[in-house]
Amino acid sequence: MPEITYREAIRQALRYQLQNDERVFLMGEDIGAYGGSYAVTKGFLEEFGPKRVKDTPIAESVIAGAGIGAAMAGLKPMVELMTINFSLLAIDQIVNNASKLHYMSNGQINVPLVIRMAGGAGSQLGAQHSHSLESWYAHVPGLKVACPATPYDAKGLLMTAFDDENPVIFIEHTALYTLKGEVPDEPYRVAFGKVDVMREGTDVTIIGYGGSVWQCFRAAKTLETEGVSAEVLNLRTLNPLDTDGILASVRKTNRAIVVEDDWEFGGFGGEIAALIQEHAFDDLDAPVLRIAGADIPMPYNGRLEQAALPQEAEIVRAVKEMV
Amino acid sequence: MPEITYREAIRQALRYQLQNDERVFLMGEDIGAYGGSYAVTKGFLEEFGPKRVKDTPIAESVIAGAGIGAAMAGLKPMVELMTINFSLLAIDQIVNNASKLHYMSNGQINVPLVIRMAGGAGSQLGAQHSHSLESWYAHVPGLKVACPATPYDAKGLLMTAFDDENPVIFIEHTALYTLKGEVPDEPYRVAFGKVDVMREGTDVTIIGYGGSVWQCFRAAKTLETEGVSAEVLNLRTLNPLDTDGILASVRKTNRAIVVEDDWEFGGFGGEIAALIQEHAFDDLDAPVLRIAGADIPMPYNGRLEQAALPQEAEIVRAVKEMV
Amino acid sequence: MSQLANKPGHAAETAPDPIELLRMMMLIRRFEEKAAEMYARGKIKGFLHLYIGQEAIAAGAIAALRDDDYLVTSYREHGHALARGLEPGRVMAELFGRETGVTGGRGGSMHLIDSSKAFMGGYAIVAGHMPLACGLALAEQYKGTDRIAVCFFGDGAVNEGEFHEALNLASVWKLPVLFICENNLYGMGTDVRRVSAVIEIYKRVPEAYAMQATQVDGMDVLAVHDAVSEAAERIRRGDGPVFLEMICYRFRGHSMADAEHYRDKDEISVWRNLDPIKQLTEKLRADGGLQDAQLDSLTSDVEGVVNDAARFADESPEPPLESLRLHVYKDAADA
Amino acid sequence: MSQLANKPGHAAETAPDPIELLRMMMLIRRFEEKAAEMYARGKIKGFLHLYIGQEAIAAGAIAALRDDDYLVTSYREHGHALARGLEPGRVMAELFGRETGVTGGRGGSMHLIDSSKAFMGGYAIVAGHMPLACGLALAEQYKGTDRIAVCFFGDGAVNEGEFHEALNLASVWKLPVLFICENNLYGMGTDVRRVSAVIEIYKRVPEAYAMQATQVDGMDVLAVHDAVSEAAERIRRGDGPVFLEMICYRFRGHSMADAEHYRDKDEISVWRNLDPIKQLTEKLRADGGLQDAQLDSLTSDVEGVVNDAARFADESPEPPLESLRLHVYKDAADA
Ligand SMILES: Cc1ncc(C[n+]2csc(CCOP(=O)(O)OP(=O)(O)O)c2C)c(N)n1
Ligand SMILES: Cc1ncc(C[n+]2csc(CCOP(=O)(O)OP(=O)(O)O)c2C)c(N)n1
Ligand SMILES: [Mg+2]
Ligand SMILES: [Mg+2]
Repeated sequence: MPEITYREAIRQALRYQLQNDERVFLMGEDIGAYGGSYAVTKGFLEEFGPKRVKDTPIAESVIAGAGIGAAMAGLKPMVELMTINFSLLAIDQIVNNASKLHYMSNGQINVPLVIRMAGGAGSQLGAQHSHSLESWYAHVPGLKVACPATPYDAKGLLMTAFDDENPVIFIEHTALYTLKGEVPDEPYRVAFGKVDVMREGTDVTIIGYGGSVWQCFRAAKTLETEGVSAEVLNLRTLNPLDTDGILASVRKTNRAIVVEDDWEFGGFGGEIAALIQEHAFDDLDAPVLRIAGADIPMPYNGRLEQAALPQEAEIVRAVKEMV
Repeated sequence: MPEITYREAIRQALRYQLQNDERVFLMGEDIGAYGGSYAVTKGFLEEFGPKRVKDTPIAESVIAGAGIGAAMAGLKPMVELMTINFSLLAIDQIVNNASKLHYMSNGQINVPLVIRMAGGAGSQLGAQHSHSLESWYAHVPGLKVACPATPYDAKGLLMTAFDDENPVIFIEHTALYTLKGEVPDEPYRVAFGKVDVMREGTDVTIIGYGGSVWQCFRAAKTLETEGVSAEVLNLRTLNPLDTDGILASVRKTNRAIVVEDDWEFGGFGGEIAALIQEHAFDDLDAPVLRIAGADIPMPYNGRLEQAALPQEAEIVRAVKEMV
Repeated sequence: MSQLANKPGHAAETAPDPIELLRMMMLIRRFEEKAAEMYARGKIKGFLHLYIGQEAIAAGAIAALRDDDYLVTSYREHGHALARGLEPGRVMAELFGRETGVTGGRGGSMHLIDSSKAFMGGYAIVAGHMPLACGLALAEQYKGTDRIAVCFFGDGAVNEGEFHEALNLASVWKLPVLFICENNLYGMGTDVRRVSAVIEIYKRVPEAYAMQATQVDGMDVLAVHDAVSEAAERIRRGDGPVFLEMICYRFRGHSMADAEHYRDKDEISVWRNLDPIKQLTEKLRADGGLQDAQLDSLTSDVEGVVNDAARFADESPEPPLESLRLHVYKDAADA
Repeated sequence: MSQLANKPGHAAETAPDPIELLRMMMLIRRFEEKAAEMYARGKIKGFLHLYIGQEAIAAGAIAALRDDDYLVTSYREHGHALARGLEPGRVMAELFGRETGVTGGRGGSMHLIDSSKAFMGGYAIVAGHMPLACGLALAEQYKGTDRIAVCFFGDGAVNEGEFHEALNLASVWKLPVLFICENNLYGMGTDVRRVSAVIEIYKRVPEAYAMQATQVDGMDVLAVHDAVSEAAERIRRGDGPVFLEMICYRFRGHSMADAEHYRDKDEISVWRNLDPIKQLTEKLRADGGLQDAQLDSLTSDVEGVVNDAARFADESPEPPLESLRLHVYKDAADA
């Protein structure tokens, strides 16, 4: 299988959709002439023309809202909001319109819309450009939330997002765009709501999503050298969440730790911990732990920023205290 | 002590602040000539004049942002966003500016701002007007979040909010405005980050905030008649959260259940459950349970709406299965 | 693109039938009065925003549009729904929260939706539906049809950021949207003069958005009809969006909860004299185009429709509790 | 109100000293070149948006303001910070993320803040700082001072909803704000002509917001100074907000990451000929107001300041890890 980057994997899915579904078009700030702020759509304007690849004004609310409206009229728009930070300006559209219209209309209308955005921190972009707010979107019924961690997932989940009849929030981690991995040339789907057991283990389940998967993975490798067998789960989607898959793993290992970049307090890790203790209470040999971002606005300084993000070493330490 | 409504209690705190601190002014949609959409500021325009009580255009972002700016310049604005639903249009200002400026400026600037909004459901206002998104605000470092459940708390927490040097999101529950309770005439403070043990008990800890406190309270009374002694905690503030107070209760009762109006999945109840199992794992005789809003956009129909909200009977049933 | 193109809808851009316009205004008026009564009797809950006084706009505008032109509007939308031909019984049943309502009791008064009639919804976030109108219009432009999207909103919406974003995008992309601002002089209790930098709202548009904008007497149903016909034709030709400001007045409070301290009686009575139904009735009588008998029959016809609607609503069942979690997501299988 | 009123700041609304303006533009230019170099060497990380080409605006505008007039601006704000007199060493240290930086390494390039100099910050959400400017102005209007708030933003910000909300509020409340749009013709890679309904941005303002708006040659520092002096005086008198569009050009990419595919070389070279530093230098030389020796000394002076700044930054310590959680909340005790 060819090795390509996470960026290229996303490009492949987008190109496939543009080529094979005339209802699909892309819309967003600087996705055309500029080529996308993370170069994901580079060359697409030239290849597909301005009807299919639309540069917009800087106006997140109307970008999202126009995407919703076009989806209501039977198209399949892909709206890029550049980053999750800017999605805050479109959140009313996403929460009050996109997520609710199918229900409010009693099933008459649906909103087959893919909203892509880059999230996460780690490149010293400072407090206003370093959000990981996946938990907010995952909280909203009517939305689906995908957080690819690998090039394979990026392409496969994005293909699935386009098949979906509902609004899908597709959150790419900025630190992963250059990550390489094996990705089939042909189209394929990665199912929503099924965890990927990235590594099997017996002593502890380490759960991550998006960027944090790799800290989990590296920690598991280190732990192996120290005689601890860690199972690593890559959630792939937060909503739907594969509760069964998580519980199956925890019932085997009897210990779990959730790792995420987002602020710990009130974050998605709390949901996972709550679910595990609720449904696998008697299987747990230790409390479910969380390793997450520090509860602070993100500082610019690189050392401080790293200290604010979950680190492999912390996971290793926490697991060793746990087993 | 005089018995007054929750609405009147809020009015007392606002009037006290307007009378005693010339830096305080109120700003929001229809708070003046109309008297406030929940009549909280009725008569204030006449009493304090248009400098202190400012009717704004319908433009939530600039209302919040202007409040932040005025706070940066040393005033103490109280911004009313009418309801939590409309706060989504101001959320970028709240998250990217209000919550971060103290940190980003390395302590140079602070934002002593009170943002009031009505939240919650139960009056058949439909999907776009029935949010309980306290968990979102509680998740953001730099913000404080108060959710008064009683007239006493409403006045005391609001007084404390005005003393605070940080942005405080003050979420009033629409169903409580007419609730009566004893409230001292004189000014007093209710501390942030201290739970109120509304009812002592030994068998289970029932935790609520805002509107849900009353379901907890009624359930506890019913449970008493069935021989179960339930302790009821009213959180008062979600951020800061009185983790110690919660743990102290759970260490005594060995069982906990969290009740909230908000959607269950990814809600604040998950945070509480996660904290309890993490810090009181060995004290728990059963998993921490959650009774929360159904994970659906809110339907208009009254029976469906009630079915979507946590009910006393559900709490009673869950506790009885638990003890 | 063939699979996408819709067959053209019914062309409505012909001369209006004034009797039909009158009947529609009367229907809306009686419907709203009945709704108020039902609210007082506790049959309708939540927020109820009556359209009384503004009937000429929905009736005149929608009669000038094609049946397949998309409509999106605010929470004050019963009039638009009826004018678009949604069944009065199913609309009233929706206000009652019944299973037979247009959205099965899920949406309520603020969220009437009937996509089979291109009635894409009432929305409760001020100006939040304006971007949707851009998207609906964009879709038709993309598909190459000549359907247009028509967006109704109030004077209060004009100061929201989304108004600005929507008008700018519509102009830059020449989207087939018709923006209709129903300026009833107040947003809740707020006089437009206290919150809008420019009071004649249409004047905020041409220079800022390079968009044609006109003011229309929103109490004159024929004037509304003409202005909308002309605008729709222009938009359908591909000449880009148009903005119409309709000056009007709501005779009732903002919602049933409004104590109306902010308007004085004189102002209200001046406007009541401009009642669109009264104006058209008088005009038609003067012209000889309306006889007493005909008016009586319209009145009783409308009365019958509204009474039937209320009865239908009242006799309809509530949605079953088992339906609570239905339609949160659309399954591929539903498609 | 006495406790609230600030003592009046230094009055700057006098004739500009062209040499001082030249020096400031040269300082900004050299500072930015040095920053680019330091970025290439990995000393500066994250996003870095250079101000090269636009120096006349920060230098001319801020010299025309009082020291205590609030400034809020975007992420492209090094020039404004230097013009306001923030120490170059502490600004460079901030770009390096050092403890001695203006915000102790917490804010970085996009968030320079020095409240002691009324420099209320650089902000990274396009248009997100415009409401803050309204609030700062509102506070001074409330306190009864004659301080004004000045808000710098780009042509890209004009299409955001917050632009609209801020301009409308400022107009309705007659807030003492000066809006300065630095129209460098592009928002990232997007030509203003492709996204703004009206290309001459200032024309979007007077009719829509009842606000005085003028276009200014943003490559001419004296023109900028004059326009801002006049506007500030008007605003200080209480005549309400003013909008100035400064036509300019950034000579470099949007940020260090920009490959600049979207502009052609000819366009860039036309604008480089209008270099504000070159223009003023030539003018002063022609007037006899600037001698070679003086220019040399300015050049070496500025070179020295910038080198010192870089050295200071490089020698400064990183913030201690223990400070990570400091200043998330302000304690009443800190007050
Ligand atoms: C974003 C938002 N802010 C505030 C409200 C509360 N609200 C409901 S209607 C209304 C007034 C709207 O006035 P206008 O647009 O003139 O419409 P009208 O009611 O006069 O038809 C307000 C402030 C809301 N629904 N949405
Ligand atoms: C709300 C928001 N949307 C998008 C971005 C990404 N972004 C950063 S700068 C920029 C272009 C801004 O252009 P302009 O306002 O003209 O300022 P300039 O960079 O030319 O100085 C964009 C789109 C952002 N920072 N904030
Ligand atoms: Mg109105
Ligand atoms: Mg620009």
